[in-house]
This record gives sequence, C-alpha cells and structure tokens, in this order.
Amino acid sequence: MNTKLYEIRWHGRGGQGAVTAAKIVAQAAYLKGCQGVTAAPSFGAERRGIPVSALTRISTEPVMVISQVEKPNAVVVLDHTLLKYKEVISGLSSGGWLVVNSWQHPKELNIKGDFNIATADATKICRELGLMVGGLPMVNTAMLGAFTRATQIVDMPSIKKVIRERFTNNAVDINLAAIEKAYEITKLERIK
Amino acid sequence: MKVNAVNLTETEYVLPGNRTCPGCALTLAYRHILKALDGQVIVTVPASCLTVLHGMYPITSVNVPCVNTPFASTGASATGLVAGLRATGRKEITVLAMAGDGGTHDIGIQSLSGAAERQEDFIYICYDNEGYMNTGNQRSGSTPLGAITGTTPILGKRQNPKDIAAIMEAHCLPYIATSNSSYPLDLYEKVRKAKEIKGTRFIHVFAPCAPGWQFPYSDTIKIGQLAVETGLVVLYEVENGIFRLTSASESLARKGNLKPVREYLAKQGRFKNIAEEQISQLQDWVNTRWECYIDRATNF
Amino acid sequence: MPKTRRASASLTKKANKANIRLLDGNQAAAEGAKLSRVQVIAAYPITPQTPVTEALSEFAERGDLKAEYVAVESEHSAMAVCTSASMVGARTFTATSAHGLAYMHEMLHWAAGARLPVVLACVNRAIGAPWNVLNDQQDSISQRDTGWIQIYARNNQEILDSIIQAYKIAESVYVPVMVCFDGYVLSHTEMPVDVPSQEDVDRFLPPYKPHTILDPANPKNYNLVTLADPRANADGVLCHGYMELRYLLQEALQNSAETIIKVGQEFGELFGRNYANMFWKDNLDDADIVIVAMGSLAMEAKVAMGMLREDGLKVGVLGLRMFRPFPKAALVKALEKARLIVVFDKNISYGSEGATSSEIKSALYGSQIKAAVRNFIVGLGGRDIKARELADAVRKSLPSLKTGALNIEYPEWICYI
Amino acid sequence: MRTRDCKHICDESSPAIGEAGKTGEWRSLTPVIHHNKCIPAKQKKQSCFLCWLYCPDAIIKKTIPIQINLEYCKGCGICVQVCPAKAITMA
Repeated sequence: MNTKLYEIRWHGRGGQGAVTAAKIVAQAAYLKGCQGVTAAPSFGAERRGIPVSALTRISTEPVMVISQVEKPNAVVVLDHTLLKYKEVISGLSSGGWLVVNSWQHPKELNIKGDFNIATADATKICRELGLMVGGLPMVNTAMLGAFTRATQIVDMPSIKKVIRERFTNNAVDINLAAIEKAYEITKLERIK
Repeated sequence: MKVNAVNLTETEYVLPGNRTCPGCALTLAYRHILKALDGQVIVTVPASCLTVLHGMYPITSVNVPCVNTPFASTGASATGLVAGLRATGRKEITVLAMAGDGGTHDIGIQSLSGAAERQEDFIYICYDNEGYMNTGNQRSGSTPLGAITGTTPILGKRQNPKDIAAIMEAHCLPYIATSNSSYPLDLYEKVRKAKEIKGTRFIHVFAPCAPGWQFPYSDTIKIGQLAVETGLVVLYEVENGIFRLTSASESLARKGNLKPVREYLAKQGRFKNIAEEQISQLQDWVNTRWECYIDRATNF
Repeated sequence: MPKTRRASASLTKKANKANIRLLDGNQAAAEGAKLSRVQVIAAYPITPQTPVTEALSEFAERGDLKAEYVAVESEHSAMAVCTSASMVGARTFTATSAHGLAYMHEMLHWAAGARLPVVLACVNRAIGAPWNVLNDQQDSISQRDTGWIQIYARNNQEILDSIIQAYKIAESVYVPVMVCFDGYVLSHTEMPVDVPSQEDVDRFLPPYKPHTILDPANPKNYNLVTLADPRANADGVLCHGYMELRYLLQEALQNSAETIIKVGQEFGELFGRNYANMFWKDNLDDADIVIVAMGSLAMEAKVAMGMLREDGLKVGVLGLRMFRPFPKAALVKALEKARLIVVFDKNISYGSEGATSSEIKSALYGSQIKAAVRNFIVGLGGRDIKARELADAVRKSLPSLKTGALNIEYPEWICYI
Repeated sequence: MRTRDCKHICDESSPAIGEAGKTGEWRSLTPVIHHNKCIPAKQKKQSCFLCWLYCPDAIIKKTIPIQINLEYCKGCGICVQVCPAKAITMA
C-alpha cells in the first residue's frame, strides 16, 4: 500500500465487539509495517444493543487526522439489521468494500452503490463454534476473517498474531477458528 | 497506673501566648490530646478556631507538625498524610485530623465519611462548640435546639443537632468515643486508647465556648460538667461494637439522677429566648436518649 | 534546584530499544504515571478519564506499581489526598475531567499555593449544563488562574512523555503541573506509542526531593493564616506577607520556561523525542499565514495546512504545547513573518473570546508584528472538526491578510447558527 | 530588610512561645495563689495540681509551690473555679 490513508468504519451493536475489531485491525496493520494507525470507538455512552460504530485508520505515515471518518474505504457491518440506517454506508468510497455479517449473498442484499460487497454468516459460525458471550454470538473476530478476505488491507498471519497477543489462552483457538472459517466462506461481489 | 494530674506528663505541645480566647475549651482539650499522642503525630486542620490556635505565619503556637487544609477536606487530607507516610516508609507516626463541628457535621462530612468507609488509619477528633464560633457564632448542624446564633438570631435554632457519633458508628469504626474538655483525664485516656488501634478512630469532644455561648470565661469547666450532669452530653466509648458509659456518665448512670436541663440552659446567654415548650422538648429529647444509652451500656 | 551529577551524566547513554505498543490516551497517561514511580495516587472516576483510574488501580493491585492507590469519594478529596501526601514527601498523581476538575478548583489553588509538585492528567471534556461527556478544553482553561503549569498533548506519545517530564519540571520549580489531552479524540483512540523502559525513565527522573516535609522531629506548620504584610519570625527575620508568597509563585511560573525547555531537551537526548520547546512549529519559516491550535487539533490543522499549501498559500501551523506559562516572547519570535494569524479555540471566555486568542493578542501587543488575528470557536462538546473546515475558516479570513493588522472584537463560531 | 531572607517559598511556620504576643496583657483580673491554702504547698509533695490540669494555656507549673506565668496568663479564672482548696483568687 502507498502512503494513502485507508479508513475503515465499523458498525455493530453494543456488545458485539466492533471497537475490539477496529483495534485488532489497527494492530495487525502496524505489525505489517504501517507507521500510522489509529483505532477509536464512536464517542458516547455505549449500552448493550445500541447501534455503535468505531473506526480504524491505516497509513504508512503517522496519522494526523483525528476527526470522524467521512469517506471510509471500507465499512464493516456486524449486524445486518443496521443496514436500514443510511449512515451505515454513508460516504463509502467508490471502489471500497462493504462487508456484512449476513447469510445472504451480496446480491441479495439489494444495496446499490459504487462499491464492492462481501458477506459472511458470522452469526452461524459463532453459534456452531460456541463463540458466545452472555448468550449472544460474539461476531467481531469472525468478521475480521471476512474483512481480511475482502479488502486484503491486512493479512491473515498478522491478524492471527494479534489475536494470540490480545486474547487469553483458551479464547485464542476458538477465535482463530472463527476467523479462518469466515475467511473461507466469505462471498464476494465486485463492482464491474 | 491510672493517669492523674500529678503523674501526667509535663511536656507541653500547646505553647503559651497563643491566639485563642481566655478559658478556651478547645485549647484545653487539644493540650491533653497532644500529650496523649506524645507529640509523635502529624496534624491536619481545616478552617476553624484551631487554625487560630496554630497561629499566624511564620510562627505557630503548637509544637507538632501541622498542615492546614481547606474546610471540606479534613478526612481526605488525613488520608493523604497516611498514604504518603506509608508510601515513604514512615510507620511510627500517628495522623490526627482535628476539625470543629462545622468542619465535621456540615461541610467536612463527605470527606470524613469517605475516609471512614475506606477505614483510613487515622484518629479524627471533632471538637464541638456547637456552631461556627471562629466566624462569630453562626448555626451549625450541631447547634442545639433553642440556641440563638448569628444565623438564628431571633427565633433560635428550631431543630435538634445531628448525632455525629452515631453517624460515625454506622461506618463500623473500630473505636468511637465521646468526650468533653471538662474531663481532660477521660479525654486523655480515650486518645491513648485510640492511638493503639488501627483504622479510622473517631472521638467527639464537647467544647464549650464562652464568648459564643455567652457565659463567663471562668465557667468553661463548670458548663462542660453541667452538660454531662444534665445528660445533654453523654460520655461513652464504643470499642469494636461494645458500648460502655465512661467517667462521669458512668457514675451518673449508677446513681440514676440527671439534673434538669433548665439548670444548664439558664447559665448561657444563647438560650435567653428559649420558650418553655422548647425546654420541655429538649428535656424529652435528653430523657429518651439517656434511656437508650442506659439500655445499650454493657458496663453496669 | 540542586541537580544530581550522576543523573545528568547517565543521560548521555542512549535509551533502550524502542518498545512500541498501541495505546489509547488514557493508557498512555497511566503508563506515564507508572513509569514516573508515583507513590500515592488518588482519583475519582469520571468519563472520559475513568480508564486511567482503572488502569492505575490494576497496576497497584497487581503489584506492578508500588503505590498507595486511594479510591477517594470525590475529586475535591482526590486533590486533598495528593496535596497532603505530597507534604509528607510522596510523589503524587491524579487524573480527572470536566466537572471533576471544576469540583477540585479550590484544591488546585491550594496545591499551587503550597508549592506542591502534584501532577494531574486532565482528560479534556466539556462542562455542563447541559450534560455533555465529549471533548473541548473549557475545563482546563477554566482553571488557568490557579497557578498550575499546563501542558497540552497532541497525541498519545506526547501524553506519556509529558507526564514523565511533568514530574521533573514540577519537582524542579515546585509548581504543580496539569497534563491536558483531548477526551475521546485521544483518550479513547489507540495509536502507536513508544513506551520507554523503567530503567531509562529512572535515569531521567530522579526521586522526589520535597522542599518541605511534615516531620515530628522538626515540627513545622504549613498553610497557616498569613497576613497581608510581612511579619518577623521568632528570630526577628522578616518573612513574607501573603502578597510576597503570591509573587514567588508568579516568579516560579515566569522562570519555569527555562526548566521546561531544559527538561524537554534532556528528554530528547535520552529518548530521541525532543521537547525543547513551548510550542510546535510546522512550516513557519516562510508562512505569512499561521494557524494556531492547542492539543490534538494542532494535528488536524496540519492536514488543513497541506490543503491550503496546495492552493498556493504560505501557511504554517503553530501548535501550542504550553498554555501556562504562556510563551509570549518565544511566540513573538516565531510569528515574526506572520501577517494573518488564525486561532482556533476549543473554549470560550464568554463575553470575550477564546483563551488562546487573547493570549496571542496580548503577546503581540507592542511587538513589531502587524498581523491580523482571527479567532474561531470550534469543536465545543465534541463537535467534529474537519481539516477542510479549518481550511475554509482560513480562506474566509484571507481578506484580513490584505487589510493588515485587524482586531475583530468577538470570535466567529463554526456552528449552525 | 527584605523578606527574601526568610527563604520560604511557601508558608512555613516554626513553633514559638508568644505567637500572639504577651497574652498576659489581655488580662483584666490576675490570679493570686495563696500558698497557705494550696494543697501541694501545704503537703510539700506532688499532689492535686488541678489548676495545672485545667489551665487551657499551660501557663501553670507543677512545682512546689506552683507557679503561674503571668506574662502569658490571659486571666480566664478557670484555676480559681477548679481549685478544691479555694487557694486562688482573682484580683
């Protein structure tokens, strides 16, 4: 990648781990040699279930921009029910990626735009693997697999390394399994 | 050996030529408190008459280290001294927080309650002269019913004081005592005892104020004694939850005869406007409390 | 202040290899305090500072940091604990935001008045009413007259580095130091931070030597009532009145710039990140238009500068690092070529203007600089400020470049009214 | 004389007698001891000393006979009230 700023916006519901996902990608990018990375939650009182967002910025140079993301290169949606809100895909760059946690094929989402779409059924993966927290599927790490597969902005070895650093022993394996599975099953639909 | 006027140490930490009023009960109490602590103490003091006793820069009338702290912060300041001494490895020094009733019952109660809940390791002494005496006698949470003050100038105070010792007891402290400057040996022994206990220790000291309460300077001791003899002030200690009456209150309980509160009220100008109804209200309040104390006392 | 020879000699040895971690601003502040070997920490949680208190209590409970952590019941008490612990010779730390800092106000005066080198991390947040937990700098600016040194960090590296330097500054000049950083924008944003080794920090920062200490063996009293006029002590030596003590505090802050720069330089020599300045300069050499901003906004301003340079404008950025002491003389030198100064303030002195704008104008008074000063109030209560908006504000101010010195009485606001 | 000579950077006070001056000047009446009535003087041994115990300002000495430091005695008269032998009067 060149020095261009790459911006990712994450949308999820409180408790799904959007902020952690944003941080893992930043860390993975740093491991790949990007000097400038930042990761931040949307600022406000976060409660379980409330729509939340987070952002990741990646650049080969230190990041100077501290304002909110306006034109993300990628948008990752951890909960497909959020697609009804127009701010979710707002500003998504031409040629960018929309990565959605959904059992549907990208085409079936009926989203029109000048960007590529990827889907992966992260919820199903989590249910199958038992990656649940408080009875709810913890979809953030699985979605990292889909994100990596679609955007190629970070690679799997870096993501896996961060997972091993961030998670405690027994949580590492199940999260890695979720990421790998999602990477494998992600469906991609590129714009012509 | 029981301490008495003859064998009590002659070392003084409160120096002559200080700035408090003649016949000051606080000065007397503080004198014996510091004796009980052998001067191995660091004191923190908020705005109060005690600030005046400590004197004006660059001279102090007190021969122990002391820091003045803002009005609301006594409990927190003591906490800081304890934490700082522990962090710097000085273990043999007692921390004493000493505040008036305004600094304890009113503005200082938050930092005191916080520190007590954390069981910070210091002695907190509230010297209670039942009002803001340093600023010329305004009403406090400790001013008694019927007392005229600068802020209850005509009608007198229309509420009973809050029972600070009971409030502190609700913090599960290892040692709580009430005392009175007119019984300096009782006070001395209580401070000695508190010194040997860990955790937050609370002592309430009744300290009559001649100018504020309007009685002659020479009567300070007598007024303090009358407060005990009428049951308005009860001397006791609660050690690990065990309640005992002490000193004069213990002997009063044995003899079973309190003097009427009227005797005490009549000697002070601040009660000159008190209504008959208020006097009987006060008498009822005293009687009820006295019965409760007798019920609780384990030592007779 | 006596400097130990050993400490300065060892500074010539290069620091250990970089240890870069992704930290948010709050973690960076907590790491900075830990590396400074603080001995007493007293703090009360408040958004967005809360993670600082959590991180430090974890360090203390885990035993990673040998410190007394006091979970006080209020910010007023937090600062009372710090001042009293400092009086018995402990290095103290606290952190707060917004209403917490306002609640501490009385104690801030007390700490400075008693010349106690307390260090406070202020995670900048808006003050109510109405409630708002997001960023602006109204909280710390409202405390500017309490006698504290104020440092503003642009990013998380500067937060960590500034806290370590703050102790060296505070304990040299005996003035408390507030290290301010923007809530959420920095406090909750992770970025790479080089975390120095404890060994290197120990070489840089000697143990705390109190100027005064409470000790029964030498029973001094502090903060007693002090008269307006000087008074002799028992030996007949004339001692200060209240006013002389206040003069000495002002003198200490006036002279502290020298220490701040020296400490920043020493830090740079050891750690390779030079702080020998009171403000950061970007492209000032040829700039006739200078953007002034403080805190993280000084980073975003650099992006705006890039946009304006593409337009062919000679724009530079001056990022204020020190707000107290305010570096008047150095600023006049740095702004020599400026003809238009555009000041962005995330605070407002109601009825007047932004605080840094007033300071800049007062610095320029009587100098040879005939620059117009334009002031914009931005980003209150977390209102997002984009580089293009900063650039637009500069473009809007361009007519002042032609008219020359111009003092517009009231600031403009970048908002919807 | 300049105040810088005191070298203080904050308010630092040292203990000394007479911080408020010669407080004996505040007095309107002066305590007088009648040693013929005073218990320690009569018994010629350490005893009683209640005046010493109750004096707020520590200006009485536990000597035989007891001594009152009139330089600093504020004249409150507490000693008169607490003396069981009525050995002190105010004059």
